Amino acid sequence: MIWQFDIIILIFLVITAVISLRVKDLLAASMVFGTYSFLICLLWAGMGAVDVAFTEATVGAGISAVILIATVYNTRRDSSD
Amino acid sequence: MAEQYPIIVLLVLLFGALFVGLAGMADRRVCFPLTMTALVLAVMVSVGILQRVISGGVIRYFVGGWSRPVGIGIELRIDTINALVLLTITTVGLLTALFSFRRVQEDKTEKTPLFYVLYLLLIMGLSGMVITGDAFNLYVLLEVSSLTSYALIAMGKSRRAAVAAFSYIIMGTIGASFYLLGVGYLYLRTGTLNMMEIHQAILALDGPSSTIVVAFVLILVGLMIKMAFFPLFGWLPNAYSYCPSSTSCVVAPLMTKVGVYVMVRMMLTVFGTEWVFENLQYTQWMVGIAVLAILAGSVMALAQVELKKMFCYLIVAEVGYMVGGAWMANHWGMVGTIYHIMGDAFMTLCMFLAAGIFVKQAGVVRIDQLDGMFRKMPWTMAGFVVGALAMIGIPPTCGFFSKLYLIRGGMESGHWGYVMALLISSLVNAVLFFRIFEIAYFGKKPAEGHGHHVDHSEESVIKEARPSALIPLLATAVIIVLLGLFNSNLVELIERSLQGSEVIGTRALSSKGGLG
Amino acid sequence: MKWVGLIAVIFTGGLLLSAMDDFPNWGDAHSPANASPVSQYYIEKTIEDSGVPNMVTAVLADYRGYDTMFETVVVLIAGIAIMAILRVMNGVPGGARPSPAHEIGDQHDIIIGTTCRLLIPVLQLFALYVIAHGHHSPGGGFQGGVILGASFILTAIAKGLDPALERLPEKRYVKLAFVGVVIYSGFGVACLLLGENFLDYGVLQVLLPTIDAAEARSHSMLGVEVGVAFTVSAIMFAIYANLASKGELEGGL
Amino acid sequence: MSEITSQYLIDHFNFWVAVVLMMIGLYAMITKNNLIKKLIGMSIFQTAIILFYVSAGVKEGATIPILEHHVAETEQVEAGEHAEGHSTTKASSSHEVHAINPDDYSNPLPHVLMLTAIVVGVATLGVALAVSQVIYKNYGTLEEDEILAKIKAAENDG
Repeated sequence: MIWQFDIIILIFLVITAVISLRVKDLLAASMVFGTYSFLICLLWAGMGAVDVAFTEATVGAGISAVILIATVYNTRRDSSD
Repeated sequence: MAEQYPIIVLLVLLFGALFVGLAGMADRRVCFPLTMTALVLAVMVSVGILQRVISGGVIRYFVGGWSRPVGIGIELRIDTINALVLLTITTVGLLTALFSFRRVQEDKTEKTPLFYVLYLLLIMGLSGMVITGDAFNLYVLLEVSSLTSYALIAMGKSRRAAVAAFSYIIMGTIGASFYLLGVGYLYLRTGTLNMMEIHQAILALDGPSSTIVVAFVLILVGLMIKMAFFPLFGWLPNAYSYCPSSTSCVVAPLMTKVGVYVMVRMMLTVFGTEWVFENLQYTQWMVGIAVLAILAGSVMALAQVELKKMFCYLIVAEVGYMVGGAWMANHWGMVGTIYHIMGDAFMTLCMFLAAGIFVKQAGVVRIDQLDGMFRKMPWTMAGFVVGALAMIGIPPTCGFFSKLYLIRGGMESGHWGYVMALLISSLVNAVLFFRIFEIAYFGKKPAEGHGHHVDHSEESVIKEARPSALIPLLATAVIIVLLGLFNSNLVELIERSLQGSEVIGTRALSSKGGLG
Repeated sequence: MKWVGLIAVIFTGGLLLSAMDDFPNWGDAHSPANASPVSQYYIEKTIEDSGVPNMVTAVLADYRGYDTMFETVVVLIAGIAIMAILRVMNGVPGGARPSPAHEIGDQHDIIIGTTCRLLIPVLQLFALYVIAHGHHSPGGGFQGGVILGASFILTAIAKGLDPALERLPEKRYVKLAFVGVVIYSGFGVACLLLGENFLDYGVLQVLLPTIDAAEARSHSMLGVEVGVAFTVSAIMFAIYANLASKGELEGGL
Repeated sequence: MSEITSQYLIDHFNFWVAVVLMMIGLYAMITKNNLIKKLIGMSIFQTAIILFYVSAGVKEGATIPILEHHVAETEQVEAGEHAEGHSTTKASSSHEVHAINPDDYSNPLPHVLMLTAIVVGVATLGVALAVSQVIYKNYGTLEEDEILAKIKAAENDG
């Protein structure tokens, strides 16, 4: 894959990971986590791991984010950290 | 048929779980018979495997028939050590299932099928971990057993069960992930996942490789979390004491022991004892931490007032025994460790079965509530006493012989601190259990009027446990004695695998033993 | 706690990075992992052994099918575990009823409803394509199963949990989940009964006389992928349904 | 930046970022107070490990591990029909060795392993979320310190 593309996504990955852990609104954190999953799925598609990327797109960005949001909805949205 | 035994032992448990799930939804009464059938079959098959290993040597089973370049498929590899641990796991599973009979049906009527499905899959996961010869397959089965144990612990009725389960999930995931990462490092350098092939590749590497060292440390730390080794045992006491008795009776004896077994397997088969003990200078450190683990576990156990919590800290100390024994780089240390994996599984089972009966029949949670138990529940106490004597290390129970081997190993390799710690821990166990015996035999002093005195009208209600709970306890006690009586045969079997041609590095083990 | 965490993280990170110099370069085709006989075998012999162009599917369902079976069991365990932990069974007094404010499903939006009605059939069709076409393109039982499960989750989000549960009631999805694993392990047991090792699909050619061993492998792979898809789709919906309704299976988000 | 450093960066950057992500996730798992945050950290930790594995299987210039259709087709064709194209490289072994060059396809094994790891990850996440909902039902909060305070208070009462 094109290494510049690779490096840009990797930097974005770190940024989204940090944001999803620092933002105090859990719904936003779940959404940013979905973005993180989607970015990492792009990265894997670029690396030639298409099956892994497909699984991550469905499982990570899809189901994980949905069940996180379902739990946040049923509990509390704000977090102390 | 007989050559298919390694897979059949897992399939019996898997299909048992599937049928319990499918049929149990329609009629809850079939759950227990199906579970027992599956476990009885599993025990029978594991006896068959043991016989085959004894007569025919190491069994290698290639799933899917993919054997040509070794490593393309998944290999199941059973030597005498695996076969013995496998038999231990299935037997503990069978005894606990019998014990759980009434308990589960009274506790969770609607969730009975779910409990038995998870229970059988837990036993399947542990059995699979023990017999597999593939490093990644071990991870998958580790997750099977971890996920089921999280669920079984979270099913506890106590409010704190969920909190304990959550911290267990976090720690367990860190442990499993470290293991996965370690396997990744190994794969990066060796290009294979088959344990024997990894070993060959490590031997073939020219010069030291920091990747392999880091892989070893990662796997070791991951397994240390899983087996609750000294600094990383924080999750264990809560997780094991707030879950239902029928869960703690299977999780407490098996999870930590299988963790120790996997560590031993990694040291013997994957990395090779020669590499582990001669390339890495961790021996002193690991034995030192093991000494701390033994002392910390014993001291914490002394401080507990709740019975189950006390047993949990004793597990921490016992894990210290085993890790220390394995890391003494000494023949008798390794033998003692493997023998102790089996012995300790049954000793812990005995403790937790007795604790479960006390809770069920008499509502006893704290040690000082045990007064007069010898009079009220003589059979239960008889079983408990055998287990306690084994924990202290009194012949002819297995606890005595494993300590004997471990102490011999410690003396031969010159780890006097470890020997001292072992003796101190035995002393602490003696104090702990004789205190319990005293309370249970003589009752409490009448001066102690405060607190949790059981009403005298209630006291007469306490009666002996039902046969479904008593039989497993007494069977466990008999097994503890039998393991002790036949210790020389078992040791001979263990040595056969240690000296087997495929376990390289026994030379290092025995030569170091001779030097000590 | 912060300090303990920081020390642990710095220590672990340092440990992980300390081996970095020993690593093969990124993208090196001749690193031990990439040039190992195992991975070479997969790339060269997959077509010969089973005629499946997608090596990942072949390795997943055939060479390392034993792993994948337990992976399916892990999914099953997740669903069963969540039901065991969270499900409030009938007759057992549980937590509070969901407050009316949570029942968004009743006031559903016309745009969302219409979009979902258009989207869901396409989604399900695509899921079936992904399951069936996993031999030739990325995809397979897991991905297709998740998409199929997601179509039910979409119904539950758009119309509320109850309409979704009407289509896929609890009894049915639990049964589906178990049946999926039964299908997978059934293929293995069939091989066992025909006298070969577990999951050695080649021997299944005796059941269909017109095919050879490679085709038998290919078809068996499709069979186990269908089993995987059963379990995964049922459990994904089960996870969502239980988590969204606090285990009561009514109301939902 | 010198040529060597930039080459080193490209060669190992993926592994570096994987380790950085792992440490972010691990730090969150250990220190975060909110249980949901811990779980997000756990997922990040797991995906970072997956990134590590996938990076180990990458080959420069290789394509996805799915055989191109014409390669698959040639397998069915008789060996003689296309022998002239490969006659120069024909060796002792069978012809498909020449038709499929392992360097042209990425290593499929890490991909397979990571499919398993992703599924295990979502299974763990689901179970953990279920447990956290039970905790919320029992204690009315998802903050670790508040839960511990409530447990301590309950212990002192009883």
